[in-house]
Amino acid sequence: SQEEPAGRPAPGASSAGAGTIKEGLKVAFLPKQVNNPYFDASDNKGGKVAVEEFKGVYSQTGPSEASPSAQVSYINTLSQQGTDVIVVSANDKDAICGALQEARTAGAKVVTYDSDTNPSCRDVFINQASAEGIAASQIKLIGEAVGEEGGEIAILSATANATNQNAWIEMMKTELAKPEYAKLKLVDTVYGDDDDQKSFQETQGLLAKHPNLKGIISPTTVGVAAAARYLSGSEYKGKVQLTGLGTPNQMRAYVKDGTVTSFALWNPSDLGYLAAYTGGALASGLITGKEGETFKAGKLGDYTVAKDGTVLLGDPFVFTKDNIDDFDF
Amino acid sequence: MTAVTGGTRLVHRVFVIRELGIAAALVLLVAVTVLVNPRFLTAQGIKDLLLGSTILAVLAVGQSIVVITRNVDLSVGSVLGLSAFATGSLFVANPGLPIPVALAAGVLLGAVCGAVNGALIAAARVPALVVTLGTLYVFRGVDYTWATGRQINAADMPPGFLRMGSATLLGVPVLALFAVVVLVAAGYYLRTYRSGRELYAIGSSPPAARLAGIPVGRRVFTAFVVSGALAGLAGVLYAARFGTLDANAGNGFELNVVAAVVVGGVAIFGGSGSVYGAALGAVLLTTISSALPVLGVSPFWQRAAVGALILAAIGLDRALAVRMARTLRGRSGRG
Amino acid sequence: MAEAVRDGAGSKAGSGAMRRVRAVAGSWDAVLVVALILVVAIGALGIEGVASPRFWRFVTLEVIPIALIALPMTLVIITGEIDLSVASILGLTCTVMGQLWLWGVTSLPVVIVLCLLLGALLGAVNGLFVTGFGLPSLAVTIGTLALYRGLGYVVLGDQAVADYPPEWTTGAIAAIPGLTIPWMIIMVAALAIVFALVLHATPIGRGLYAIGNNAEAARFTGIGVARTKFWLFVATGAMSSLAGVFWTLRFASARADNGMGLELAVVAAVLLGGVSIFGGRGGLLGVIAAVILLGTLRNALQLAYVPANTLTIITGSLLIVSVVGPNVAGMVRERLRRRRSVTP
Amino acid sequence: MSESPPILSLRDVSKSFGAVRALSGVRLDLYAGEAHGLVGENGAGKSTLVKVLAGAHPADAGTLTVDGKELALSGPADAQAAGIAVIYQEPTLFPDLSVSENIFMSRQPLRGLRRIDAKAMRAATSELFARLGVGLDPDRPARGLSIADQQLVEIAKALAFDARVLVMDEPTAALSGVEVERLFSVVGSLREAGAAVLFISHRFDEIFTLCKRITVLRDGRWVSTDPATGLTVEELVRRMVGREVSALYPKTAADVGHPRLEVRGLTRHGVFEDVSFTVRGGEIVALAGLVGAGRSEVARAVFGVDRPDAGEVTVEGRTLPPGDTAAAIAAGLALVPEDRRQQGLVMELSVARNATLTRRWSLSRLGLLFGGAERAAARTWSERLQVKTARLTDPVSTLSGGNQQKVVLAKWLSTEPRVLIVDEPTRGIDVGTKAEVHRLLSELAGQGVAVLMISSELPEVLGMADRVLVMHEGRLVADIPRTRADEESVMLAATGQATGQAAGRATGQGGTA
Ligand SMILES: Nc1ncnc2c1ncn2[C@@H]1O[C@H](COP(=O)(O)OP(=O)(O)OP(=O)(O)O)[C@@H](O)[C@H]1O
Ligand SMILES: Nc1ncnc2c1ncn2[C@@H]1O[C@H](COP(=O)(O)OP(=O)(O)OP(=O)(O)O)[C@@H](O)[C@H]1O
Ligand SMILES: [Mg+2]
Ligand SMILES: [Mg+2]
Repeated sequence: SQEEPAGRPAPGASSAGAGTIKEGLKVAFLPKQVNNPYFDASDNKGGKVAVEEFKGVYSQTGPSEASPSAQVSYINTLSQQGTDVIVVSANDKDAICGALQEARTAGAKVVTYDSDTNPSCRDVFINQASAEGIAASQIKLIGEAVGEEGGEIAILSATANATNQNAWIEMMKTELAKPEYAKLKLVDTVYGDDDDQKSFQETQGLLAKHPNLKGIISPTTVGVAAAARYLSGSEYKGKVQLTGLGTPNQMRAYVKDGTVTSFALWNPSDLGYLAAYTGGALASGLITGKEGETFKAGKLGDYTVAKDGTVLLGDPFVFTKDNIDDFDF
Repeated sequence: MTAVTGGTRLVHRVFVIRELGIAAALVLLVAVTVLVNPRFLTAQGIKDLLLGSTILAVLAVGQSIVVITRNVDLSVGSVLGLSAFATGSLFVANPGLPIPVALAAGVLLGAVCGAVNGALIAAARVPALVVTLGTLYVFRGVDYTWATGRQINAADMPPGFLRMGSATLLGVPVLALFAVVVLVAAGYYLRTYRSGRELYAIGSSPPAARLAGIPVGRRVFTAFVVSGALAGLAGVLYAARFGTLDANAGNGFELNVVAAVVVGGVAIFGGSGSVYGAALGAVLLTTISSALPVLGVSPFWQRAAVGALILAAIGLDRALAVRMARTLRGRSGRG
Repeated sequence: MAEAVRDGAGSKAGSGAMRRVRAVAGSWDAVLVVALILVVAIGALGIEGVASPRFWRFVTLEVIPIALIALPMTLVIITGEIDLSVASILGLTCTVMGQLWLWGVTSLPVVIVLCLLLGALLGAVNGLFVTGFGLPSLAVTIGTLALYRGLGYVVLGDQAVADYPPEWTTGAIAAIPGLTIPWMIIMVAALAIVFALVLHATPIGRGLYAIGNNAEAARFTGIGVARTKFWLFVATGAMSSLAGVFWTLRFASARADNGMGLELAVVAAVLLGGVSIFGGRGGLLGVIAAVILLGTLRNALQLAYVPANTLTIITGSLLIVSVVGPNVAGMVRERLRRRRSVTP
Repeated sequence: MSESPPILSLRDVSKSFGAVRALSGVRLDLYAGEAHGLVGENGAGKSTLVKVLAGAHPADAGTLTVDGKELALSGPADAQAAGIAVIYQEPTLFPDLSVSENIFMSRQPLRGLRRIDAKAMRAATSELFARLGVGLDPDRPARGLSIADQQLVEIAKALAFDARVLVMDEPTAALSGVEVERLFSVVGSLREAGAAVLFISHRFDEIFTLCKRITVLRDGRWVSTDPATGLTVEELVRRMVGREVSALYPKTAADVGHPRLEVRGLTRHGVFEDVSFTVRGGEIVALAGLVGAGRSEVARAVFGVDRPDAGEVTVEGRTLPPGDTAAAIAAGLALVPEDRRQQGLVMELSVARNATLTRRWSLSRLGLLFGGAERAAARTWSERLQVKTARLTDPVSTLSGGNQQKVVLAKWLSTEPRVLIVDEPTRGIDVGTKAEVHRLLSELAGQGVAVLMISSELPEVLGMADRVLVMHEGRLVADIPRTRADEESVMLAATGQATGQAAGRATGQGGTA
């Protein structure tokens, strides 16, 4: 029961390289942690569909807490089980490297998604959206929400160590330096640790600390939901704007009650779907992860491997009051 | 006999002092924060503080009842998570469910979890720390298995329920009223009922309690049921307050709760302390973590500051206790 | 040594309930060892991969940091204290190690010595609060759990240091020549023997049991209760730092959140090993068996496609069974005995 | 022999702990309005019998009848409901709770809505204390009470019951003459009100003063029950021990040598002030005083368990660092503390380990210490002191009270101290072993050891000491040589009076020597 966000680009021009994905491939998804709704959507609602399409054997496994060491243990297990494709979202871009290398030596193909490792440790990284794209859209959304006169804004991030978050925050700073955003002033960055309550408290702290705050960007699904909830139940509702990366189901209530005008996200199921196909293509020898190779990812169409072995899913999709009811994830 | 009145006053003053120390630390912290940023104490600020403390305070009340009997309940975080998710699931399954029913269900589920703990501990006479560390994993595992990555969102729960999470009554948040009622009831019970005093006796000396004919097993069992039920209640309050639920709700809470109880002057080896102190400890800890961002402490320093302040708080409490013991030695004893 | 272990657990005869508990607790080591053998045997027969050398390499690598911390933790818990700050000490050590590298300290021995000193210092702070100010260790180390982890963030912030030379990182996990097992296990085994000897066959060890059972009587016997506990915290700090050094090198990544939550895993292993949380009872043989058992079970079940959530439940249940099992068995035995003695 | 039927009677009671038969086929009848003495060697099963009566231990076999009705006790609550109040051998207080709560736990006076009436409880406590002549503040916590004060609170607790059967397991072991007399008068009035009393003591004078009938236990078996009037101490001892015991206080004169222990100006504010004395080699110096006079506190400070506020302790000319027990032991000091359970022993450890804990360094080879060496060393001393235990590897908690005391003695005597401080060394020790302990102390003095003996038993003080130091309210008030020491002079100093009125009280402590 899911629909695809519209407006997804189809990069590959002509049909991808010849040949099809082998049947019976063992494809294992290893998210940052199981029990996380985001990864539930990407793996069990996206990856699984893809693997079943090319008649592989799908599995999802992983630790119940998001720690790199626990992930290493699962990588070792997967490699011993003779998995053909490991699709992993890294809790630490370096810490799981050694284990991934050992797995590759044992014959597995490694695809990273959502959160990358060092390029040397995997074959391909499925980038949900380019850092530039995310940063640009986040700044654009907050700029629109805050309005003409601009003002102070702050960022509520996930953990201080989250690689992707930190990359986006850097890009956002670059973006803010552009003249059209001269009136927006980034005054603070705080970390909610992807913990609901902590994010909630940090939002509270931001508002108390910066009386003139006009907007908050929270480029993490946990953070943006917590911030929205705080704002919607406080006197700041409507006075302080909020945007970020969130799922439509989490944010629906706050978009409807006016706390949030717009926010962005890619479709996590598509991310998992694409990752599965990429893995299949790698394991079948259709691609090797070199720049310029193309392949077909089922219903998503054709994709091209870009620099550093990355495949870009597309630009983030913007959700507003008008389109949010078209989605359920 | 003449020494009695003086001694009475001394002992009473001493009991008051124990909670005053924490209260003083709290006032000091708030004062400093307000000096730096007056917005910390606006109506909204106070409301946030009270709301933020509520869940921890409810858990701390339950925990201190258990700690007073020389036990500990490490599973409260997992019970909270289970109950919160259950509440959410109930609303998803029956959208029209009246709020009191959900409350009762959450409390009941918590009580059942507490009963599992209590039965294992009281019947098999095994250390609570080990059993509840075990059930911490088991309950959380059950929660994980049940939720399997599902999430329950604000939109799935009735607006009335969520409004309860931020509504106020005469300026006091409704959720905080729950905590106050729980606190006063528990405090009054522990002080004025035989079975309440027996909990202190059990914690003070378990073998002596057995010889005194106190039904130790039954009392300890009850303490765990109460702690579980309060954790269940906290789960429902959590659902109302946070609106978004997945299997991780309350993960890692146990150490915060124990810290609140200890900071609040409840002796970790049982027998002394009060639920009021524990609740104050919860408010103090919450205030610390809310005040640090407001004070502009760098996010990288915040965690360290929390640790340092916990140490300072228990150190202060200890200093007061030592001073009290010294007074006692000098002034009391045989008349 | 086996005899010493049993004596430490006070195996034979006792009073009523306590006696039953102890009679069984004495043999708990044996139960664990048998359980370990069973797990290995059943795993090797029933789960593909358990019999392979690679499996044991992975298990060993995983078990080393927990074992390193569990050794001193056993002693601490036997004296009736607890140290919950170990994982934070590990994490802080990782960040300091990273910072040293950033500062250009390129001699591994120097780094290790500095880290061990740091760990000893952090442990000394715990020890000072516990023995000097007389605060309960549970409370103190919940405080330093937050403090040390926080200091880790102060040191490295959101950075990760990962550009260690490969000789360091591969050296740490290199196998014993001709085997797949990492050489570090030899060091861990040596340390385990040292700790076991200290606990079970030295005057110091006798003192530890005395302190854990009755600190006041120990004081009246001239045992420096405060001093002993202080040094145990120092040792725990240093061992946690050693685990931190290993952690950094094994994962080739120094970050502030390394080893988060490890403290409960260590405490769980020690308790499963038959050490009484109230102090005074338990031994190292059981703890070591428990550490290996947990590591093996977890990896074997993972191989058998058991999901993480179920593993969580199994870990918890094991802990419960480890205390409830012997007690219930003892009660049943006592009831049978009483029935026998009444009937004739 | 008897008139009305007994209030309480036990028939064929047996109780085993594992292989140890603590009681087998014991019988006992308690009658209204009379006190019944129970005597026996250490480990004879007296306390076990008490615990069976109290419902604390389930009996393996036998019946308990109260008022002709057979009762099955499933716990202490049942015994209490049947009107049986018990004072256990070891105090069972709640240290964190106030003294009055300790006394009324689970039986607090109530007001409306079943709430506790704290005022009434406090008043009742004051009244009880007045009856017993105890000056404790009802609101003070029980923590920090001396053993004697704890014992007094226990007595108040039992009295508060208004019980029909009052069972007292060595209630006087920690008390001195004055308190004992008060206790006896209170027990007397209870008896007149129709209660039955079971009284256990190793002091025969007390047994004969109080009891109408006396039951003797030996090795867990009932030996005899006879009216006290027809019995003599010698006969009782013979029945208890199964042989003759001679010379109860065999003090032999020893040459007094040079000063070994010198204490100067020792002070702990609020506890004791300016205590100075000297103990020479070969000398047994007794430290006498009423309960709470501060004697044990002085011993603790001398031994370095507590750090004194002022003053110094010198052993053989060398000044000890304050508050350092290890240094005191190294200098040749040993302290047998008054509270064996809290201070003397590690209850969960084996007899062997406890007995050798003080010598763990000297017994080790190359830093390693093995069980064999400990057991061998422990065996010598436990045989010498006749410790009754099945195995040396049994936890010391399974021993009877008196046998535990012997293990404490063994633990310290085996260190071959030069200065031995013994605090109530024979508390709870039976008559046969007591003689052995006294002989040991004499012998040690003979070998040149300086012995400081704290004792609340006046006959013991007078019988053993070369010199008697007397403390009163934290101060040393008298130093009486053996020749001039008698009950009157010691008690006068101890009660802080000049002449006259104290003499009568002191005689309650008539010795058995
Ligand atoms: N809980 C127990 N477990 C095992 N053995 C025990 C236990 N309690 C008592 N015993 C044993 O039972 C026997 C009787 O002990 P009990 O304490 O009744 O002696 P007692 O007559 O009170 O001696 P004392 O005069 O020394 O107090 C002793 O051999 C003792 O070792
Ligand atoms: N830890 C403590 N805290 C407070 N008061 C104490 C403590 N220990 C003892 N006291 C009090 O100090 C006084 C001296 O006690 P101490 O035990 O030295 O007396 P004693 O002469 O040895 O008598 P006893 O026969 O009771 O042993 C008593 O009033 C006692 O209640
Ligand atoms: Mg006895
Ligand atoms: Mg004394």
